[in-house]
Amino acid sequence: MGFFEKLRALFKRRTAALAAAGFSALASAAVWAQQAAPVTTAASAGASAAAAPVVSAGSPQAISAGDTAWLLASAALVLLMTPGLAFFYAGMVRKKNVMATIMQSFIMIALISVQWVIWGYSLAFGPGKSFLFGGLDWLFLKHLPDVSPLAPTVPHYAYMIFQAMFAIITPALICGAYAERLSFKGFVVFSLLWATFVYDPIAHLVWGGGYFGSLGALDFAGGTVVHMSSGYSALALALLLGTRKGYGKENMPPHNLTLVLLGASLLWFGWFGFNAGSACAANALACNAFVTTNTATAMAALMWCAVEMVHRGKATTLGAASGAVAGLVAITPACGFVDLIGSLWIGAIVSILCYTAIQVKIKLGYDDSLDTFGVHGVGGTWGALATGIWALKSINSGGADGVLAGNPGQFLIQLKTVGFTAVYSIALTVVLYFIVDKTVGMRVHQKEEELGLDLSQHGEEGYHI
Amino acid sequence: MGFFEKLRALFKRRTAALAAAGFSALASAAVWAQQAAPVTTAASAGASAAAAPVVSAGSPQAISAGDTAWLLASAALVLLMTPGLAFFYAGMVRKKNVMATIMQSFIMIALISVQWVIWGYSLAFGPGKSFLFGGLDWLFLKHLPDVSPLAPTVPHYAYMIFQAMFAIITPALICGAYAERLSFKGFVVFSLLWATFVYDPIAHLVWGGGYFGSLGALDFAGGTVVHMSSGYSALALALLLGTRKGYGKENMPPHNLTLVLLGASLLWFGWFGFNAGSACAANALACNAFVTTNTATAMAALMWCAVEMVHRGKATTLGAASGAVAGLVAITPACGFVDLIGSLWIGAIVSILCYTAIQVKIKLGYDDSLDTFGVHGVGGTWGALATGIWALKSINSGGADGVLAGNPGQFLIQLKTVGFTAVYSIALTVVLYFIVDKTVGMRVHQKEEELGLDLSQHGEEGYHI
Amino acid sequence: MMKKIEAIIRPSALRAVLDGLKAVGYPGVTVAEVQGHGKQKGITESYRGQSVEGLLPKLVVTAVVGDKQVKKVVDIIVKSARTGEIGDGKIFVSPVSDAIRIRTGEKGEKAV
Amino acid sequence: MMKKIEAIIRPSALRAVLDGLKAVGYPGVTVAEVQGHGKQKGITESYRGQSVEGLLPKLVVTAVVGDKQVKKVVDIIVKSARTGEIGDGKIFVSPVSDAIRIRTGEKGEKAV
Repeated sequence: MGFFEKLRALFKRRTAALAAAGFSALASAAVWAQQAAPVTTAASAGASAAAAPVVSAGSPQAISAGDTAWLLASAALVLLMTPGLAFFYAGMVRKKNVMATIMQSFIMIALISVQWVIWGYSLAFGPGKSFLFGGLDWLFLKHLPDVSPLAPTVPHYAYMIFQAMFAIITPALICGAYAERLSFKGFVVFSLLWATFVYDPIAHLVWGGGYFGSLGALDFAGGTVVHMSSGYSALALALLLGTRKGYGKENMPPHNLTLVLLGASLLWFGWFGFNAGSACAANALACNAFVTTNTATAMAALMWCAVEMVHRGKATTLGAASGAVAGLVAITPACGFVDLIGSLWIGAIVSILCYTAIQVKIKLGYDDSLDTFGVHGVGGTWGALATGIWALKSINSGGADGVLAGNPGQFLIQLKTVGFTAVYSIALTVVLYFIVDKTVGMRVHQKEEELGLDLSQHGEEGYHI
Repeated sequence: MGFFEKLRALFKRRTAALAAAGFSALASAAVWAQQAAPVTTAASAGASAAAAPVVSAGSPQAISAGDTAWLLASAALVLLMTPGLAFFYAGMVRKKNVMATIMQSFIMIALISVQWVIWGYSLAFGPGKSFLFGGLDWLFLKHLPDVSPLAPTVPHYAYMIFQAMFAIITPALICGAYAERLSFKGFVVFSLLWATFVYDPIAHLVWGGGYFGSLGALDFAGGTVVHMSSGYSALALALLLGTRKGYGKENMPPHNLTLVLLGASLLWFGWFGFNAGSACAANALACNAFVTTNTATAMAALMWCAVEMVHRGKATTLGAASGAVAGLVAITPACGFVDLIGSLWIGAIVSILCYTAIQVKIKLGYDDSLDTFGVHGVGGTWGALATGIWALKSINSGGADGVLAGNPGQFLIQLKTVGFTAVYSIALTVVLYFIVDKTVGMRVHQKEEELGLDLSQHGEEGYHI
Repeated sequence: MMKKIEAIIRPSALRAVLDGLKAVGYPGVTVAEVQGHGKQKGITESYRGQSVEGLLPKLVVTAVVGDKQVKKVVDIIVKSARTGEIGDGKIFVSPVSDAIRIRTGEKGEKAV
Repeated sequence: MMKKIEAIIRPSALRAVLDGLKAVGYPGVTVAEVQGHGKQKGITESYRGQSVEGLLPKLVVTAVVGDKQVKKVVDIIVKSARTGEIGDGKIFVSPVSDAIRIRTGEKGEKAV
């Protein structure tokens, strides 16, 4: 606790400095961006490159019913991940906060669905050329071309709504860090600002034609954009908010592990849309992503159980579920760039890293309540770096070779993206935290926290006699 | 309660008159139908028109693997909506009725799946030319052409089983009105009769080549066929059955809100198949339906929360879930005819209407236990009318323009369909209620109701020590 | 002196009992879910054909009150929870030797 | 006079206890789920490596009977619930000053 309290105090004092650092990082990145301009669109990666290795001006491809079918099915699958997350998280909190925790995910679907069609998609994927944003040309989805160059064989709406589902789940992931203590109003305002000023820019930078895409950073389905952005923001929020009342003194076991396992199962199911759907086509690359996703996830669940057996003597269901989620996180950026062997390694190692990170958290005493940083931050970082290790151009011609295929340069590009995403996410989260805290307020009063968020924030209870 | 008791008494006395009125409405409709005969097949709308604007005799289209993949995936998605409904409803009842409520949806999948392949599909979509039914030519799916003209790019079985899922969920929706007090036997017999004499005819009239389709009524995915038919039947049943024992005197809070949110999430997920699948093809229209569905749902969930904030001071998770379902209902007939802006308005307004309807119900004292009429009846009516307001031929060339695009006539067509559907559904429900009540019996005995349907109807309990 | 009143009631009677108790000075109450049977038997349930002897869901409403209030509280509960059918439940009254309010440390009847 | 018998038992002993009680005139019983530990400690659980001191699931079976039946009922419960291992539970007997059957208003031993 001592360490953590000091860190927290430091954090609060150093806000301005940190934010400044974040912005200066931005500024210098902007300079690189201009230097890097010549390579733009040459090897842009991720969902885009994956989907459209052969896209070049002048030869429009026909809409494919098969690709459209798969992308719509994938969008539906990804939508279901957010309720999956709701149950995964809600089972881990205490009974008095079960509905508030579900609500933080469920209402995010509503909130960001509307944000995305009004301004989010335009900011992230619009045709503007500013460093952080795609501009406002596509507000209310006006002036949308029939197809996106990032997914040339499907109607633009299919790609737009598929991306909407990513924008929804990312801020919902952060809920794990502030579970059981955030006011509903603060949550809504913070999430809306975060989606706009953290998610949308990072999506623009990596996928939407921005700097890191141009640099050749590989992120097939969102290791940096989704998991690192939410994971590092979660760390910052956990430090800023402080621990839950009674943390370390009261028992806070998961109130309903069946909900946790239900949620983990829906996540695994929906993640096939997330990863294999990111090929934006029903092709061999989608199949590769599907298989690497399933394999890494399975390997990570096994490995988490093995680590528990060594460390505590017993494997747990919460561990199996946590390992599965960690595996899903880690394979996300890599699934369309690595082969089967790579996915086995990525899955096996991520559980060791995440399990260790969580033990360190317990020692340090900060309260990332449901381990968003421990799983998504750490797992996302590992996945992004691992992509730079195991990537193979033979798997994805729109991608690049990694370290093991003799291209250490890719690792440096991944490292740069990882570093920027972490710094930017933390810096902006600190700024947004203070803005929201000073206006509508972030944390509930002690009495409300004691009573539980279900009653204090929503006036309802999860379970009734 | 006074008002309601009077209404109920009136209802019971006036049965014969009402049924007669219903049938005379039918008879006069039959006359219109003949007058309208020349326009038949010119502008038939809904799923059919949407899917096949260019269908005309003589030019068979090839089967599309992409369209087939999407329609099969959609059929699976729609199947999952009925278990979704089971959990949505079951979480709202008292613990002693949780399994009986799940059963009312779950066994419906079994019951109507069999009804549909034996006679339901033939009655609704068969080639016969009678006013109410498509005839018996396709009993046991014999003599089915290779493709349906309503979905010319997929095997007929894909269209047939997709439609089966609609036939399943519609009678299950009514369960919300008679929750916690219907005998299992009465439920089974009533549902089978209702599917045959209410659902199948209305599906025939609107989609299966019947009168309202010919008239140009727009119902993309079932605002009248699914939600109004079930919603108005629910109202009639709630009035006929009377209130649950203890209604208004005992507390009857939802016994498990996590189940409600699970159900709402599965409904949102599955509804993409329901609405975007109704394009019967993986094309731009399906993408439009997908996006308008998601947007209206999101907007409605936000708006329900906003209304609650104004009215009660706090937003609730039950409200968010209810708003989402109301939004899904309202956008259902419109999703393939309106644009993004239309979907935002439809979603925003439906929550205000449904929330108000439920407050009125509480004042009047009738017991539509889980608000099937308040959500599906009111929301379905709004959606059907709103389609006549915001429809755009530019979105769907097989559709029509609505009021805002300068075609007020469409609104009148919608109004006619709405009126007929409401009157027909109520009249037939009254008739079927008396038939079933006098034979196998509808409502359980007071002691069975007190004990709970799980023990009295099924001899089991949902939760055990 | 004080008595503990434990009323085993039908779940459906809860609202009426609580409303009734408001009228007699709103004593502190706790409500617990239990399963049970009275002199009448339980109910036989069946899971995949296997019989299980079930118990019926009941609530126990507990209140501790001063001796002078016992009759009034018991009467209210009886009146509120009675349907006249078998299964209405029972009320047990038992002596309580002391009561302490945790917040203040007050003891005895002042604490209830 | 009457006594309340509260038996804290293993969940696995419930059926045997209920069956045993049938043999002594089938008194009304209520069963409640609780968690607890006796003189022995609870059990340590682990969630993502974090230890939580857990309690063991137990049931409380409560019956109120006439004084003369107390010994018989207690003996039956002991016999039915005993495994001989630590954690078999305990039985507490306490005085009940009155009992009321809600349906009829009958009082005292007639009501139990």
